[in-house]
Amino acid sequence: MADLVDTAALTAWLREFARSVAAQKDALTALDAAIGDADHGANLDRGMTAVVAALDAAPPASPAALLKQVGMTLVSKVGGASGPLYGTLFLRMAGPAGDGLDAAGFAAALRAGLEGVVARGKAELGDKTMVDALSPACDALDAALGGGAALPEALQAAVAAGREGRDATVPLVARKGRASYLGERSAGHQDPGATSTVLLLEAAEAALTT
Amino acid sequence: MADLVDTAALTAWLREFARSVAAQKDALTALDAAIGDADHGANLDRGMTAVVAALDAAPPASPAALLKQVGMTLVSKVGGASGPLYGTLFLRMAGPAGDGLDAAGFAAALRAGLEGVVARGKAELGDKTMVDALSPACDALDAALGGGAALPEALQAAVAAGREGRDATVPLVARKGRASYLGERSAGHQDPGATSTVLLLEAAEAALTT
Amino acid sequence: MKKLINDPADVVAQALRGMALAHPELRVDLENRIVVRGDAPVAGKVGIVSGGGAGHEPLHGGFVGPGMLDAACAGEVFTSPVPDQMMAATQAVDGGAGVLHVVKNYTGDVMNFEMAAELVAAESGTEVVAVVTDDDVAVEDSTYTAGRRGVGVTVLLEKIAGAAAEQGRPLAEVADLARKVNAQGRSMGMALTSCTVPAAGTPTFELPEGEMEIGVGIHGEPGRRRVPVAPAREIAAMLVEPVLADRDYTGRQVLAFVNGLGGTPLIELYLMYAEVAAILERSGVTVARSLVGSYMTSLDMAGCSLTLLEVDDELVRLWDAPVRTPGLRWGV
Amino acid sequence: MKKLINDPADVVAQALRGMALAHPELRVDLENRIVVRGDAPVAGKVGIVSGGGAGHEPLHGGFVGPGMLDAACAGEVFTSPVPDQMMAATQAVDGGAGVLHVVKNYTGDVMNFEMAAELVAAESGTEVVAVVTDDDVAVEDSTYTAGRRGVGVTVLLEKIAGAAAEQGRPLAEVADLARKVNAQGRSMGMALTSCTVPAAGTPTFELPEGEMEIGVGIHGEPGRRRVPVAPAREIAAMLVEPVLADRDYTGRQVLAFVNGLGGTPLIELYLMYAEVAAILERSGVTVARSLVGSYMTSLDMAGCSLTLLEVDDELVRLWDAPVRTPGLRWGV
Ligand SMILES: Nc1ncnc2c1ncn2[C@@H]1O[C@H](COP(=O)(O)OP(=O)(O)O)[C@@H](O)[C@H]1O
Ligand SMILES: Nc1ncnc2c1ncn2[C@@H]1O[C@H](COP(=O)(O)OP(=O)(O)O)[C@@H](O)[C@H]1O
Ligand SMILES: [Mg+2]
Ligand SMILES: [Mg+2]
Ligand SMILES: [Mg+2]
Ligand SMILES: [Mg+2]
Repeated sequence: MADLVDTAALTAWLREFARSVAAQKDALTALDAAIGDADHGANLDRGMTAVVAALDAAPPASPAALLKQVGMTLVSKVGGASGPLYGTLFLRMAGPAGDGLDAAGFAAALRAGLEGVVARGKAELGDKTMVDALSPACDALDAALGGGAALPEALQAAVAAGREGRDATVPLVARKGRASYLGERSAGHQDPGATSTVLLLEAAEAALTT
Repeated sequence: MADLVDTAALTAWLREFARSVAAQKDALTALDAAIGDADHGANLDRGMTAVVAALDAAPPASPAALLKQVGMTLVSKVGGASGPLYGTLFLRMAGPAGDGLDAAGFAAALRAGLEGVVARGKAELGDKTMVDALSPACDALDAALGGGAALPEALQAAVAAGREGRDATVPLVARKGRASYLGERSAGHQDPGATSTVLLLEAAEAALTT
Repeated sequence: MKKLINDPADVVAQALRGMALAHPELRVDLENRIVVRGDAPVAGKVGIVSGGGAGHEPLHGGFVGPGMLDAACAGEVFTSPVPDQMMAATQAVDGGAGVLHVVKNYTGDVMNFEMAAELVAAESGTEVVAVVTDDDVAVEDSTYTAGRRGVGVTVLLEKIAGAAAEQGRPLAEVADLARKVNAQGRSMGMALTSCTVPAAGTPTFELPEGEMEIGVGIHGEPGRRRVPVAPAREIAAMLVEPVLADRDYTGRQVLAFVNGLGGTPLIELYLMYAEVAAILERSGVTVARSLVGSYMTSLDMAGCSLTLLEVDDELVRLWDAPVRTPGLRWGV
Repeated sequence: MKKLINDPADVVAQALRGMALAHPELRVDLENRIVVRGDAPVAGKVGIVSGGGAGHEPLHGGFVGPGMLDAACAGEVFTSPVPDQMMAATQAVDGGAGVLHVVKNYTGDVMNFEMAAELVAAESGTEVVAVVTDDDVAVEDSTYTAGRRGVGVTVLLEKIAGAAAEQGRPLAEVADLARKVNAQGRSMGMALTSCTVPAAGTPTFELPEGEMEIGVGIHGEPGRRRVPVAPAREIAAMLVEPVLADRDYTGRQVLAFVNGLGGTPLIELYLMYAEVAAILERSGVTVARSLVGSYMTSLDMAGCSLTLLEVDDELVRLWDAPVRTPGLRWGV
């Protein structure tokens, strides 16, 4: 069944995410320069390069093993805020993953990842963080699948919702992360983490729907 | 006799020197900036201002007392190289001064001052220092007086010789003082100390010949 | 960018190598980028581990040694270290009495230390307590935000907690003392120039000749406001006043800490301290102890920060207690 | 000019006031601008006095205390102090065993210390011996010139002579040791940026982005040559090679001292030290001891200097001996 997200599919997803992070590295860093410390692109690129290297070195046997390996790699290679956050996202996804995910299972795993990010970072919707992109994406994914859509269309909806959430961070005053030190001065800038989260969703749409 | 250099005459000489140092302060400092550390004008001005203040506060009773006071004031207020050098010059002049100098006595005192500067700084003619102005001036002064000239003409000859010596420092490579650290790079610049020494001689001509 | 470095991407490891060579009394794990006290673990003593992004030297690695930290983890420049490093450091200093994590309040540092603590808990029985410093009054506080940044008080806390641990006090007591130090300390910083992160190669922010940034962070985070450069006397007031406004030290005994940010020489720091001390005296604040120097830098940033810590006899005794580290050394 | 100062003409006195407040264990005579060890004169101990222009902090005032200097005289920025100050300092530390004057080889410093010694001789029976440091290999030497500048070795000499004096050794021995340290030490410095003298208000020399000055003096005197900015590895070679060319330390034990000039942070100095140590190892020079930090600055100049001192067991013992000063402190 086309909707089964197996090890190969997840590998493709993460390779695609790594590719687009590398491509968007400078753009992400530029966003972070405006309201943070100009390293988000470098941080994620360092992490995803290591993730791909690990996938090449030892292709994991199961989706759970793969997601765990990805999470641990990010945690131990990235540092900063995004290391624990993206690391936790994948570590939590590993739980439900087992040795294969159907569409609903993938949505559930992604939501588990979101919950992990929130538990770790204590950010709420509107705090101008990656949660502002990931949370609406999870909702859209669930809604679409609940409405009978197949994974491809559902991921399309998730990407659209994620982009909306990302764009909505622009006017916000940051309440979490470095940007929060700027207070009012953080408004008018797009959040780097929400931006990289959209890249993750776009990578899923590209890799999991073919 | 017009040629007696008494306390009043010496006082006039030093007040005139203080005035011209103040007027030439920036020019002297500019010369020192090129091959030294840009403080010769400030150093001498600080010293001569203190000298004049001391003369005002307690007019010395004798030429010897005056020259000693001037020397001690310069030594304790100027610092750097020029403090001990100009200070020694006046302290050594005090010896022969007693309570009045005739023309020959003044010339002898100035030479004693020169010898003090040389003993203190170990500079030889051609080392690109104040000695290059002071030494030929002393020679010219002795020669003129020896040839029967009165103090006024003799001082004129001393000033002329001093100016020649000062101008001759331009092409020299410094062998003493900060400028010596520049090696060859010190050539092509006029020595600040030789320049201030000419001011001292010109002040004598102006003050002691009226 | 003018710096004494080789590859801008490899500054931290190379500087650590130099530190290892210059301080044979310390154990420097270049692999994990942790600096460990030579005789660690000290049996029966609470271990104290700190760490954070590099670029603040001597903090933290320069404060490792008897009477202060047992280990420090170095991240990339201005980037929090990772849990693996903190785990390795925690295990290296676990003398059986538990380990205190001293964490500056930055999202990345806090989360990485949290994960490290969870991993330690999962893998070993080592008891870990974390204390977070957040003394920077330049950031307005609120429970809805990431809160204040941890700055100068971290140095004082590491010294005082280190002295308590050296005395053999239990983890709970050492942690309480550390929290007390953070609670009683406030800081405010200012920059005359921006720092330049090696990997970036250009100044983090533009600060024209004639302007300075008040309330700047130690990573070059923008401050409260930008004003024309002023005499040290007025700058001192711009640092002391917000600190006193945030916490009233009137009639109290304090430790006054004037810290250089990396590009400012000692002669200026002493001059600043004279101005700070004068204001404190006028304000009825008694200086019991002082510290003047560059102890928590922001790479090559020119500027300084002021930290006030209310002290009682116990804190003064602990401050005066022997310490032997590259950065702070006395009484040994 | 961006500095933490008030009136540019009154930096030294105000910084001294801050130092006095920060170091109650020292006696700071603001009138004479001298810093004196709190318990001076120490009966029966040789007194050690140094001094020079300000702008090199912690040198010299920061090295006053048990095990190092008994007193230091501060001149205006980069201008030698005057004999009155040196006399006052000499009298303040005369414990009956004579006084050693440590003088950096600059015409002004040498002549003012000479006059001070003459005045002391004229006024009292105090025996004074002067030792002049001239370790800067950047200046080519000759008996016809003012000779080499005294730089980094001065710090090491003050520590080692101070230790010998603390042991109660007689003046002649302490002076011989001091001369030995100077004879066995060589230094070379480099600048990434110029310093700015407060009274001048503008950089002493122009050093465009992308260029550095090799062989610079601690007052911003121009060096041997100006070259494009290079990696730390190459800069280290540009400092070590002329030192080894001037004095062959091969097969010898040395104290290696990497000194910051004021505007360069510790992280860069440690990185530089790693490069220096690597070259020394390749050159067969054994590092017995090291010192890395900003101990002899040139106001806010960015850059560093390297000093090598050949040591034997006695010099190492004296280096390791207890010292308690604001700038250097250990073993106490
Ligand atoms: N508490 C938090 N919860 C969720 N996301 C956060 C939180 N703090 C920061 N972030 C995300 O992390 C991003 C910054 O990541 P990065 O620049 O790599 O780390 P750092 O801020 O440590 O330099 C922000 O743009 C934001 O989206
Ligand atoms: N050894 C010396 N003998 C004679 N004159 C000297 C000597 N060294 C320096 N000078 C004179 O001193 C002048 C510099 O004086 P100044 O700038 O006031 O002192 P410093 O060099 O300490 O800053 C030089 O221009 C030179 O004429
Ligand atoms: Mg960032
Ligand atoms: Mg000069
Ligand atoms: Mg970061
Ligand atoms: Mg001078």
